[in-house]
Amino acid sequence: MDLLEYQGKQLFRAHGVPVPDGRPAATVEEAVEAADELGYPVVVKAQVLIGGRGKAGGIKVAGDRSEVEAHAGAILGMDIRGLTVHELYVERASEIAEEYYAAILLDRTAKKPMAMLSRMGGMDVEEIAATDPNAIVRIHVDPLLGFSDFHGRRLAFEAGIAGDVVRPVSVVLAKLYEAFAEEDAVLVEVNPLLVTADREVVALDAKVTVDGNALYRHPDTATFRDVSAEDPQERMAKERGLTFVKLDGDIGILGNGAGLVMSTLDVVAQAGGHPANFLDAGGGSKAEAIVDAVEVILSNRNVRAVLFNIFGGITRCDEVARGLVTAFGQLDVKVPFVVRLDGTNDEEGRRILAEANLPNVTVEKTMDGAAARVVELARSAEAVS
Amino acid sequence: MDLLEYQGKQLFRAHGVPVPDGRPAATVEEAVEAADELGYPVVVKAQVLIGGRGKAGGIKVAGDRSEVEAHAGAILGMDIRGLTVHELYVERASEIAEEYYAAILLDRTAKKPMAMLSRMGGMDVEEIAATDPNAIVRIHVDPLLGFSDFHGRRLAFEAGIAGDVVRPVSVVLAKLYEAFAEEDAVLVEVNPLLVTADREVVALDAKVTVDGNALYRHPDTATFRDVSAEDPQERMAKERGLTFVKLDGDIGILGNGAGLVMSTLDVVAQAGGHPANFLDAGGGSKAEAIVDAVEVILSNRNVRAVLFNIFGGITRCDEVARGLVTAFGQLDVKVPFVVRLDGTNDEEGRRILAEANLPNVTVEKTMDGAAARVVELARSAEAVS
Amino acid sequence: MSVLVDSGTKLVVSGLTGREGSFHGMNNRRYGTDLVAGVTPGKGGQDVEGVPVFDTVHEAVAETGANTSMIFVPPRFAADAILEAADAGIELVVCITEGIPVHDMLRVYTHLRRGPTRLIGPNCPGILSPGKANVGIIPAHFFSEGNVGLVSRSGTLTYQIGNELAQRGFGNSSIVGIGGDPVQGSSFIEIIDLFQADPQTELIVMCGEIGGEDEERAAEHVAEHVDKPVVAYIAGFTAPPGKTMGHAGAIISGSKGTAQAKAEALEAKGVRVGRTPTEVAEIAAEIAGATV
Amino acid sequence: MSVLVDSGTKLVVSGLTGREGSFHGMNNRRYGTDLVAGVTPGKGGQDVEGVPVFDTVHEAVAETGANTSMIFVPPRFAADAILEAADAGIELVVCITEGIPVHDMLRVYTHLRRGPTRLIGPNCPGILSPGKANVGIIPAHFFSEGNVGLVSRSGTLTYQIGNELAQRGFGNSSIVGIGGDPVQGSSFIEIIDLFQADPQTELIVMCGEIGGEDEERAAEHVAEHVDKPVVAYIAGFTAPPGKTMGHAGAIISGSKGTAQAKAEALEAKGVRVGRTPTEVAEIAAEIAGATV
Repeated sequence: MDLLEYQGKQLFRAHGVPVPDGRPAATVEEAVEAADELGYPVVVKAQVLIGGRGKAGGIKVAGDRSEVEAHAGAILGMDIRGLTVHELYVERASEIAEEYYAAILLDRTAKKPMAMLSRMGGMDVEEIAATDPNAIVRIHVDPLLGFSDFHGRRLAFEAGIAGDVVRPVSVVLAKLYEAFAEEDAVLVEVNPLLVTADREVVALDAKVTVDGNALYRHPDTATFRDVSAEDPQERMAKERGLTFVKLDGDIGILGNGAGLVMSTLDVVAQAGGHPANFLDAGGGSKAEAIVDAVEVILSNRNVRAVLFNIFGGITRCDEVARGLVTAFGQLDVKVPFVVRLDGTNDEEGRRILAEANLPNVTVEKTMDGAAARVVELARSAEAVS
Repeated sequence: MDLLEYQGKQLFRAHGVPVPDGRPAATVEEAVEAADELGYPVVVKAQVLIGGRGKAGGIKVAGDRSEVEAHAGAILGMDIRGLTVHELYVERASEIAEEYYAAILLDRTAKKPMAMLSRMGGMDVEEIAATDPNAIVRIHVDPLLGFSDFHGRRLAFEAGIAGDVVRPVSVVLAKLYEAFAEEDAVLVEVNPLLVTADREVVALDAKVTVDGNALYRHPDTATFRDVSAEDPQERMAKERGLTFVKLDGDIGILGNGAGLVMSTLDVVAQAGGHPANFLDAGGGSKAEAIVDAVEVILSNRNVRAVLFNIFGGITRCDEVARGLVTAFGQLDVKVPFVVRLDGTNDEEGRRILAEANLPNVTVEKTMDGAAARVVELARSAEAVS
Repeated sequence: MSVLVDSGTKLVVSGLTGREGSFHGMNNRRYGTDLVAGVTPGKGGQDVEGVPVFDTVHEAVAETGANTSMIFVPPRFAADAILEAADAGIELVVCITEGIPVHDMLRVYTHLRRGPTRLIGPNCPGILSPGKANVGIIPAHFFSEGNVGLVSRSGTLTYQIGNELAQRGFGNSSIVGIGGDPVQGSSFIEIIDLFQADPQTELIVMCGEIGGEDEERAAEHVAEHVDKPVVAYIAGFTAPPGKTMGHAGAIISGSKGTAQAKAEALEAKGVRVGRTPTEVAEIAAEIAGATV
Repeated sequence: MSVLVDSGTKLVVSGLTGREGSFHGMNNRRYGTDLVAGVTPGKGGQDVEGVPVFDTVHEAVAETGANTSMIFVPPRFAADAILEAADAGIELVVCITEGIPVHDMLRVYTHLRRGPTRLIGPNCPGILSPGKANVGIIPAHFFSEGNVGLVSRSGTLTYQIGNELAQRGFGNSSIVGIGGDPVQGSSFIEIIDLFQADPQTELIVMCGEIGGEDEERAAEHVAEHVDKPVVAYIAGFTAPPGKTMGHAGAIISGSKGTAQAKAEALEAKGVRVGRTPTEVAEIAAEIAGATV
């Protein structure tokens, strides 16, 4: 789960990572009030989960109240690369002397946390890597031993940052690691990590991704979820416990197991089709879950045909068939369905579908055959519409 | 550094180990006030760093105010196995259903923390071990991994405690381990760990030893040192940074390095003498340290003769000799000294002593010879007195 | 022969008294797996259809000689259950539980790597050695004994591919689901090494997916250390860019973790990659025809 | 030959710019030890009498090929310095620092045991291989090359015993001070094994003291694995019962950790124990007369 800048900074504060004073604001009035409290100049920042806010006009310095009003008004409701701005963060402006880059993340390959530091902050880390790969120092940390002082020193000395801030930057790195470990984060990124004109080290931005599986340990963080920024269809799926990602095609996809669903998307694409979503009904999908899944898939008006690709293991094909029959009874289904049932109780499942004799439902035996069929049906629907 | 019961319980509370409500008290009036606040019945407990308080009459139940007055008055100032009671702890009385024994300690041999649990609490752990060695369950804990839930379950199930308290006792063990690790303790012992009539699990006693080398991380614990209970000579040594243990003989001993001092005690004992102290002036002893050491040794009126056994490594024998000369200049030394100087700058040291021509100072070349000589001098002094 | 589980497996199930644990535990027993014990704290002394239940894994091992553990406890208790099994001297832990916090797994993984216990999973379907033993939730009736070693990060996709292979007459030495979590106990390389050493295995099929770079590392490893033929499948060519890992993750290795990058890495090292499950089976049949 | 340090030792000193660090570091260099670097964060680029100083141990290793580290930093920074040396690939870390918190050492010890770095100390005088190298604070001028391997928990007592031996004509292969802290990096057994394997060493002297049960375990080990003669000394027969460890510590092993118990354990395994440093040298002379 990705956190907004101000949420990440809230975690930073709790672990002693220095950040400029700031307040979140959802309206122009709140923004002005925050700025008045903080003192001018301030920076008004769009809170959206996407990079490039600055270039898109989502970050503006305001020297007085009227500028805050103008900027807050302009940024609230702004569309930044497809996301609408619903919240602002108003922050004391800082005088910049140096900009570094710092991050702690989970390195899946080494299966260890990795700490990174670069003296070339303020630009994308990919850009730093492209400009000068040696400018990014990377150190693995033993997760049982934790972050020791020498890790911070090594990063600071090897990154070649200014000598007078080696110690405070090392301390910030240790606190970032603490936040990473204690908040169950998989990514903690600060870009830029600022040295101010007064040689204070502060985190000017905060990009934090926490592990959704560990939210039960962090009730405060769990409340951070910014539902307003989510796609309504994805929110609907999440509320029903389904793993769902919206795509831009016209073929609704349901499968059981993430790998099989990904494979189904691939096979449909190879057959010339365009998937409208990724939906994993999960292992052991029960009839109710299938009804929920059908409702979520059909809530996307672009969908012209739907493919069910089930390989029964724990999931029983008869349960899926029953769920589909129930869904057709409860919902007004107007698009054709292709259903491929294989594995546990597949014959029983196909028998249930045959007996129900649902309109517009084709049963196929193989995955490739089912993919070809659904692509064909989607094309016909397109031709008709 | 050993903590008094109420100090240990303060640490327990900070880590969520349940303890009965209680207040420390230094006077009868404070004890009564504490009891009134807590509600009757209460237990009035002598706070001394020694076992067997109960048998010695240092723990008494009081049902009302007059009993608190009587018990507090009797216990304050009481001598328990050589220690005078200066402080009390007044605690809510608990109804006892079961008494267990729990401890976390450093196992030097395995170089790991070890957790222990027994269902036979309320008696000395040696007594449990003698009665039924299998009644004490012992589990090592990996210090990098820490105490996991299964450690607590194993201890509880294998110790055969009552089934209904397996979970709360496991939780208490985890919290005791937390206290052990986070407070830099080398021993955390609870005897008895009580199950009350209401089936609540509480620590009725607390024996905590913390690592003196780690006190800088625990400023609150550092203030716990109960100077009133210490021997004044030992306190004097501690204030001067000397490692000193008082013994009951008549030969003052000074050496450099704990091993050499222990060996010196042994050699003196084999020569028929009785050491009055263990004093390690430390590696690299400087002249000032020697002056301090002489003052501490002579503050013991039993001392009839003093042995200096120095094998110079970092310690320079000339520095020791200079220190001794200075000490003789500043102090009124009435007992004979035997000085053995060997190692770094030994010739220079012996030359300094020869030139100073101190009264009553004999220089010996070997450790055995020096021991024999000082025993002889102590015997002569005894004969004279 | 086969790898990891066979007729010598003596299985203890943590969570045997739970709904899923008893369902799959008994399923495994019906398949012929030697299920010797269950563990549920506080239920020691009970039994599940005759299988004794103990309070601790240590007691289960002492009483029954269990050497393999299957974990079926909820995610917040799973790391502790794995550590308990390792502490009790279990050689192989198969963790089915999904949704374990990744920091828990970092600690568990790091600790287990320094000892003798091997972990498969978490969030995996387990291990099936057809005709010998089944430890996990793989539907065994699709698979028969044979010469293909199958290792996969995915669950149902494994069944899909296994089934495609079965339709072409292939059986399996073992099917190992290593799980799709960011921190798995065992990765492709270790299982491929087991198959390389297993006399029954003549062909290895690995089934990967987007994310991480385990497939890329496996490609390097296969080129240097494996002489048995390897066929691969990668799921996720049309998956949208991952949302969970942000940019900083991708740059660490230079790899993007995409299906395309993985397939190219494998092919560069001479490992043929099927673009659909069906194609994997076709390539396998072709290789088997050539080598047998 | 000798053990641990010799002419192949390339020494880096953490804390070389400090008073004690520079005094003893330079002392070691004058003895002939190949002192290649110092480490003091923030003083990289400086030098101490021509020895280059680096900001990190990693840099020192990369630039100078250092393989041995001596730690001379204050106690609250020592655990970090040991970990840094191990992380930088140093093979042997000799920690002189006294007063390191025992929980710091528990973590360091546990971590180092799982890797290739050997730790001697903390709170130890270091290692002297007469005629070859001196790493630490042992006053080298008392000792000459010879056939006695000396291992000790104590500092000055080591010099005392070494000196008694020297007076009877013995020299040393190496003198190893393992330190007297509750958690030492290496214990008697490991150093005795090194002496057993060292061709130059013909007689082993171990110098123990009260507390713990390392001497008892060494006795067992010597009886089973060591065929070179071993002579022991134990300090603390008249020491008052230890105050720091309470009762719970003593019962864990059944051992009281007393000098008497240790001496008896050693003698029961055929290791002769001198009751004074002088007696140790006498026994050694007797054995040498018998064996040489």
